[in-house]
Amino acid sequence: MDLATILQVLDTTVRLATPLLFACLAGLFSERAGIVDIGLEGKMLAAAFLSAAIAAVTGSVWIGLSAGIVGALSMSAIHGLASITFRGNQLISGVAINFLAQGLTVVIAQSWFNQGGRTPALAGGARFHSITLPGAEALREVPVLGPIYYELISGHSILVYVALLCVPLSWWVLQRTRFGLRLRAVGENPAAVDTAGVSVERLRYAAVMICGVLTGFAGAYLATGLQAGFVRDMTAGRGYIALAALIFAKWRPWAALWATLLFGFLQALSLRPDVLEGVLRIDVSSQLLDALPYILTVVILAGFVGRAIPPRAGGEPYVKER
Amino acid sequence: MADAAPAIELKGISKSFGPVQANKDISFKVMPGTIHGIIGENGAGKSTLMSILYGFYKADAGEITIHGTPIDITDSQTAIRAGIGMVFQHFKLVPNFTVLENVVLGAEDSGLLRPSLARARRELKALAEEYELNVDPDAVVEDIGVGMQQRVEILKALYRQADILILDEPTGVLTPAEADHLFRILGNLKDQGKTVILITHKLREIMEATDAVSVMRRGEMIETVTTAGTNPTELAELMVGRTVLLQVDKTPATPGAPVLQVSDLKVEHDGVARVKGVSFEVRAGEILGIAGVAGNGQSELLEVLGGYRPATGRATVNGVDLPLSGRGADGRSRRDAGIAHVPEDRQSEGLVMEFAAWENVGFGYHHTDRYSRGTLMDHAALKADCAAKMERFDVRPPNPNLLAKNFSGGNQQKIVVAREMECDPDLLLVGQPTRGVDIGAIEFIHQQIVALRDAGKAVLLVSVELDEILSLSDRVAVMFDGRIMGERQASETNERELGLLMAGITDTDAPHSEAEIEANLARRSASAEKEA
Amino acid sequence: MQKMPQWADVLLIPLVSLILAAFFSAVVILAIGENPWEALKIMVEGALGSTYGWGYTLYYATNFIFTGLAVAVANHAKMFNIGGEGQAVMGGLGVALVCLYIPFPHWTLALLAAAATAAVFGAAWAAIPALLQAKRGSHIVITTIMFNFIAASLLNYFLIGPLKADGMEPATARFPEAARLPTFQDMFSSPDNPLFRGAPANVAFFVAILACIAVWLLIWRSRLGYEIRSFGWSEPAARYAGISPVRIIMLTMLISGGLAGMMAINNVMGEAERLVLNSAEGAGFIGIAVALMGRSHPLGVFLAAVLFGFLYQGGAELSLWTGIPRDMVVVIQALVILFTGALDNMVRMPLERVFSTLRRAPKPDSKSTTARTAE
Amino acid sequence: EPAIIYDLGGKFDKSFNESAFNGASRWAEETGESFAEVELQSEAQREQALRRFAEQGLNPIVTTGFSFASVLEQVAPDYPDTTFMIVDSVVDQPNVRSVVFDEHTGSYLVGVMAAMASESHTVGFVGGMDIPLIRKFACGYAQGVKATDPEAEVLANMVGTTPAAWADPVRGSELAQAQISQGADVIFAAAGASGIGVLQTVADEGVMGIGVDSNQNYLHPDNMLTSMVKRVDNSVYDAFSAGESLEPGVVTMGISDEGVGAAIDEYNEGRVTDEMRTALDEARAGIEDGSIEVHDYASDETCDAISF
Ligand SMILES: Nc1ncnc2c1ncn2[C@@H]1O[C@H](COP(=O)(O)OP(=O)(O)OP(=O)(O)O)[C@@H](O)[C@H]1O
Ligand SMILES: Nc1ncnc2c1ncn2[C@@H]1O[C@H](COP(=O)(O)OP(=O)(O)OP(=O)(O)O)[C@@H](O)[C@H]1O
Ligand SMILES: [Mg+2]
Ligand SMILES: [Mg+2]
Repeated sequence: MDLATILQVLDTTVRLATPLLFACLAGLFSERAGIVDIGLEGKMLAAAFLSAAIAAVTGSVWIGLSAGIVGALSMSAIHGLASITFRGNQLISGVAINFLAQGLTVVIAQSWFNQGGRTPALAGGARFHSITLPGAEALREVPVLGPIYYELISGHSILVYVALLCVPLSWWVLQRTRFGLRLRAVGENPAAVDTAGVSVERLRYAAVMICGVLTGFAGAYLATGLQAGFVRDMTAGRGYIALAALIFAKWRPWAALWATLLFGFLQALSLRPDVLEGVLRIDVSSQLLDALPYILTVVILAGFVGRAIPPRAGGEPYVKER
Repeated sequence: MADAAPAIELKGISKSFGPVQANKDISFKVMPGTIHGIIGENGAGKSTLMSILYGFYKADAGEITIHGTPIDITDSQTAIRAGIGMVFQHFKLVPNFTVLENVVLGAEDSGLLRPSLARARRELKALAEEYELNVDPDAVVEDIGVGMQQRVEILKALYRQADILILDEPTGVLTPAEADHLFRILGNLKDQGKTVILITHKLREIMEATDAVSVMRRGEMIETVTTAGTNPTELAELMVGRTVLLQVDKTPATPGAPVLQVSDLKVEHDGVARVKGVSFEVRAGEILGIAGVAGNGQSELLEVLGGYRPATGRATVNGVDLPLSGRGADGRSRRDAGIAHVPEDRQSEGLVMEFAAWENVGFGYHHTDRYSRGTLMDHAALKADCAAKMERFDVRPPNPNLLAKNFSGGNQQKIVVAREMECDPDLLLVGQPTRGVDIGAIEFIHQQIVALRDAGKAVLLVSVELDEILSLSDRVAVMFDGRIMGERQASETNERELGLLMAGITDTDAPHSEAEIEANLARRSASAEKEA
Repeated sequence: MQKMPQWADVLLIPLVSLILAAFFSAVVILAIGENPWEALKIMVEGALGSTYGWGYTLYYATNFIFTGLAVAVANHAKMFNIGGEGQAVMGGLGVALVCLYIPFPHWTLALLAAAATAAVFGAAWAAIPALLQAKRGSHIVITTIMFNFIAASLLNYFLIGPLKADGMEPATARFPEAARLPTFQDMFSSPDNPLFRGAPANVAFFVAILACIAVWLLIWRSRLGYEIRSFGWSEPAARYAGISPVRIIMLTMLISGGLAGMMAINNVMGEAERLVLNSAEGAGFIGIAVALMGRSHPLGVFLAAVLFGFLYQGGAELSLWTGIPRDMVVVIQALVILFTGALDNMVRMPLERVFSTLRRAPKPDSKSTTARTAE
Repeated sequence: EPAIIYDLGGKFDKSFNESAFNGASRWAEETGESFAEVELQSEAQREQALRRFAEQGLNPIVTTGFSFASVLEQVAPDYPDTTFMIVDSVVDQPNVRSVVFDEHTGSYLVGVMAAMASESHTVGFVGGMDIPLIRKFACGYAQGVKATDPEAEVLANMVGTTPAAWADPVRGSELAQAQISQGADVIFAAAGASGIGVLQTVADEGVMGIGVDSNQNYLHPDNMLTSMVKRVDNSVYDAFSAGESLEPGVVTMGISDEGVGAAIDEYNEGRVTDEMRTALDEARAGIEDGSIEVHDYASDETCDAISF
């Protein structure tokens, strides 16, 4: 296997990992605050649709991105209302949001654009294009490092870099700020936060809203970065994979980066039967190929990752008076 | 001082939880610069009243006046600003945070943590010196003992410049040494002009530490008296509404054949030796008390004998070997071998809190013919049995259908004790039988344990309450750092001697200073941490 | 601690929640220019207005009962089994193998054998995640998600390979006549009184009801159920009582997977009479909603499953006779889940207040403090 | 009144359902009449929709997709007065019209073009879900490529093995990337809505794409080589036009009746060289007169030109 192939696989890894990373960090904020979120999929889908729809209408991807975030935020608001204000079951609320987004996006897309639940294809300023980092062209010819910089590091859409930046930022917010301290506390023992004179509800809403913003990025990246428009169900289970990555990462930002990169890498591998066959020297059927990332995940999980202990107050509404 | 405005004045406070009225029209005053005790049975409404004062619950009716100013306490923030601090019965700490993080939580100076943490570190040092409240600011809360956790709670309040400090059953989980230390701290606080409210079930503490005491019963405030003008017997009567025996009444033991024999038992957990080879025996018709500061291996010992922690070494019951690991080392086999077990933690181990009382009454024995027919459970038998046990053990309310979590602590404990004693065991393991339980229930539980002994059963009692150990046991063994430091006849020893053994000092006849004891204890916790 | 009468809790609240869901659905239907009142009429008429409608409603309900029970049983041990989908797929594989390769003299035998095999296949598919959870602490949520994907690939492998029948379609051959389960039409219809015409509801519905009863017995009456529930509420307590966590996790997940697998006797054996790709069609996920809405109680699961059966069949009629797109049906389902499942406190809280002011009456004696009993 | 029942993919699947819908809509527009339609949501609804429409007196009733074959086999005899039509499969009943397409020959044609357009001698194929029908496309395509340029390499990938594979443009896009990085400069996408992703990437990377089912040349006017059109729309249009007098029987739509073919229109005519046109004509003639035999994967589920 040559460097170019490796770089190509890693390049795919980065692209496929990016939406997972956004969604994983989104889930991280929510779950660290004690709100379990299996509705990541739905929020991403809502954001993917709205970002593409508004970008198509306005021609500006930035307005589209904002709209996507608003879409995910409104799903978050429903989740917050159900699980914080009305202390409902967070899992049911998540399931409902997934269905709601799945149905509503297509119904609205059809009534707006009449293109079979798709948005028009985006072009020009209505989508994110890959950007070339400074010096990439110049360094391209440098052996080994040149191609790595040019192919792998440079040449992604801006949202990829935003996602990568979100990792240290999330870590910093969680570990180094007052807000992060309180947020982590509210996911472990909300009563401690409450008796310290801080509103549990406000904190949890804030977390759920951050989750909305990040899933907004995830969805917008799918529809306006990776793709040039929205297609029904285009998240294709990535919300669930992000959830798995979150557990894998034991709810920590840096680990989330590695976990999503790993998932991205496994998926990238499954796109390259030629590479696999070259390395393994066996014929892989398309079914095995398709299942491979999932099988490897289970193997890695069982073999190398220990018990994952979720935030203690996760999934439970905060109720003082029973 | 008498004519100063009361630090706290409550007027007509009422609070219901659904149909349960926890506080009924309560009015009372606390004078500034005093330590004010509150006593009452389990479920009398003490915690609820204090939680209202702290803004955790909102009262349905009533007024609160702090230092003469009426204020509307809507949340804990208001209470904190009014200078109120509270240490809850169940600590409100974030277990995986450090001490420092717990202290600054909610009282940070700015958006960034570092400066807040730095300031807190300085202040903590100052407070530690001022009030003898030493804690390692960088220790993670779940790794430190309950005594330390409590200091963290107190530090939290002081860091927020509390002027009125409420402590809800602070000594329930403390060793005598820790409790003494706490009362010295409270004394210091009082000397600084602060006001302290102390809820406790221990009348001795009320008598020693408080200036005035209020008695609650069934949601009502019965009376407030000055401590100097009352005595324990009177208080107990006010509280329970009948005369209570404050001393265990028992005859000398007549030990028979050895029932439990343990030799060279060792326990390791996460690579740390917790029990380092203990040997002892318990005979039929005697109570062996195991004393020791919490965390010296007693809990692990009980769990091993109870069947849910692996160990090496040897243990026999009536001459039959108990498997200590692998197959057969489980709670069920232990019960089949005639061992009953009242665990230290009734809420997470002894009971399933979401089960009704009748379901809990067969817990652990659910596989026996008594409670199951074939693969099905015999609900009728369980319910009948539960009703009978509730009657015999005076569980209140005697309603088998009530969920375990809806009983008060004392009554929960009675359910566990009833279950474990009524199955006619050869050996009873008891851990912390009266933690957080009111005096009426303590009296009752102690009587039951003694009755079991008198019926010729062997009892192994683990407790951090020296009082309890001394009054209940026939023989006392003291554990320190995973080893038994010495064994004494209960009638021939005293608190001082046991206290020295608990600190790992075996030459109990020589004089020892308090500093030396503390140093020894500190060394042990330091070495334990290093091992971990 | 009852804050309101039982009937209000089990009837009034779901009713009000459903009305809210219907209201918001109506808003969306209006927004896309259709008539909500007509839509409601078609749904109710189409799903409940005839034996034919019931025949479809109960057919779907049967699927959801199995997957709902599967999730519910696991819930009692605090295991979140998201893998019902994959387990149902594998159950289908088991049913297909049995029906295709064993010649049965009578459908009763075929049903018994198929049900058993489906259960074994479903259980086997749950066994690996269960074992990994019990022994390695691998989170059951991840592993069951992964196993859903793996099952789909495996099914694809069999259906375009070893089990594929002639023709373009990746599907098995039709099962032999002897493995055909009687439908409601076969059972209840007579020439002069045609009932359930063409509807796919079949004897599997009664198996599902039996499964509800069996699960009720298991959870609330059996010793194993007692152990499962105590383990679910408190693992330390279970250890103290000598209940082995490994054993409980394994047994619970095997039972759960078995139930999910048994769904195949309804959709694969009873309806399609052959195995097709994607045979579970998301019923495993609907099962999550059904179990949660049914509060993990078999009766609740049954009712929630029938509600979803109604939504599916009513939705199908909507698609057939109006211009309302099928995605609108998904929206309606979402709103029902949202209001009856997640937002039910929004209805409960004000109603509780109404009831407590209504009977600010005498002493809260021991009777009124009687909390819910274990059932 | 005629009726049409779409398969689970839905009428906007960017594939044959959508094509069928277009045919039906064209008929409705031209005649001003209306038709009944339904998009299925579950397997159980196949039989339900067929029976309900038949009982309602709708005639003819068109079903799209091979998945209806098994059900139609059973339902059709119950409604002898209704004529049914099935696309993509054969149902041997007296009142059923079965319309099948020679996807392999159509694919062969675009394969010929791909081989000629490719400069790298490497071309790609991205299928949706791994099912025999898609393999049939791939196999025909590969034969066309190999026949034209024996040196050429054909890279083939499937998006997945579940129905989600029809709607995952992101994965389609990455597969295209992977093929491009392996040197492919013409990629044939037969992947429903996932194909949107494939063609988008093809356009972004400046190579050439081939659309499927309907004419997709307009999607990326600068980068489409052609589209392998499969005129399901025409067959539906014809069926609706025939109305109740629709003839039963098996109808095979192939190259000669323009049932399948390579689309050339204003968007791609610049890229179709004269040699290509000649080659296409030769291939067409050869297939028609039997001198070129294109192997049909579905006939024996094997393919020499490519392995799966
Ligand atoms: N969070 C709650 N929800 C519902 N009811 C409660 C709650 N907390 C307390 N109660 C009720 O209030 C009554 C008083 O409880 P409280 O905790 O104040 O008693 P207590 O005097 O502190 O008892 P203990 O000595 O056991 O700590 C109880 O009998 C109970 O019925
Ligand atoms: N849901 C409830 N319904 C009725 N009473 C309740 C409920 N929850 C708690 N209680 C009551 O609250 C009181 C205090 O409960 P809490 O949880 O503080 O335990 P506790 O009695 O203080 O036990 P411990 O002393 O072990 O802490 C108990 O007397 C109990 O009767
Ligand atoms: Mg209390
Ligand atoms: Mg208490």
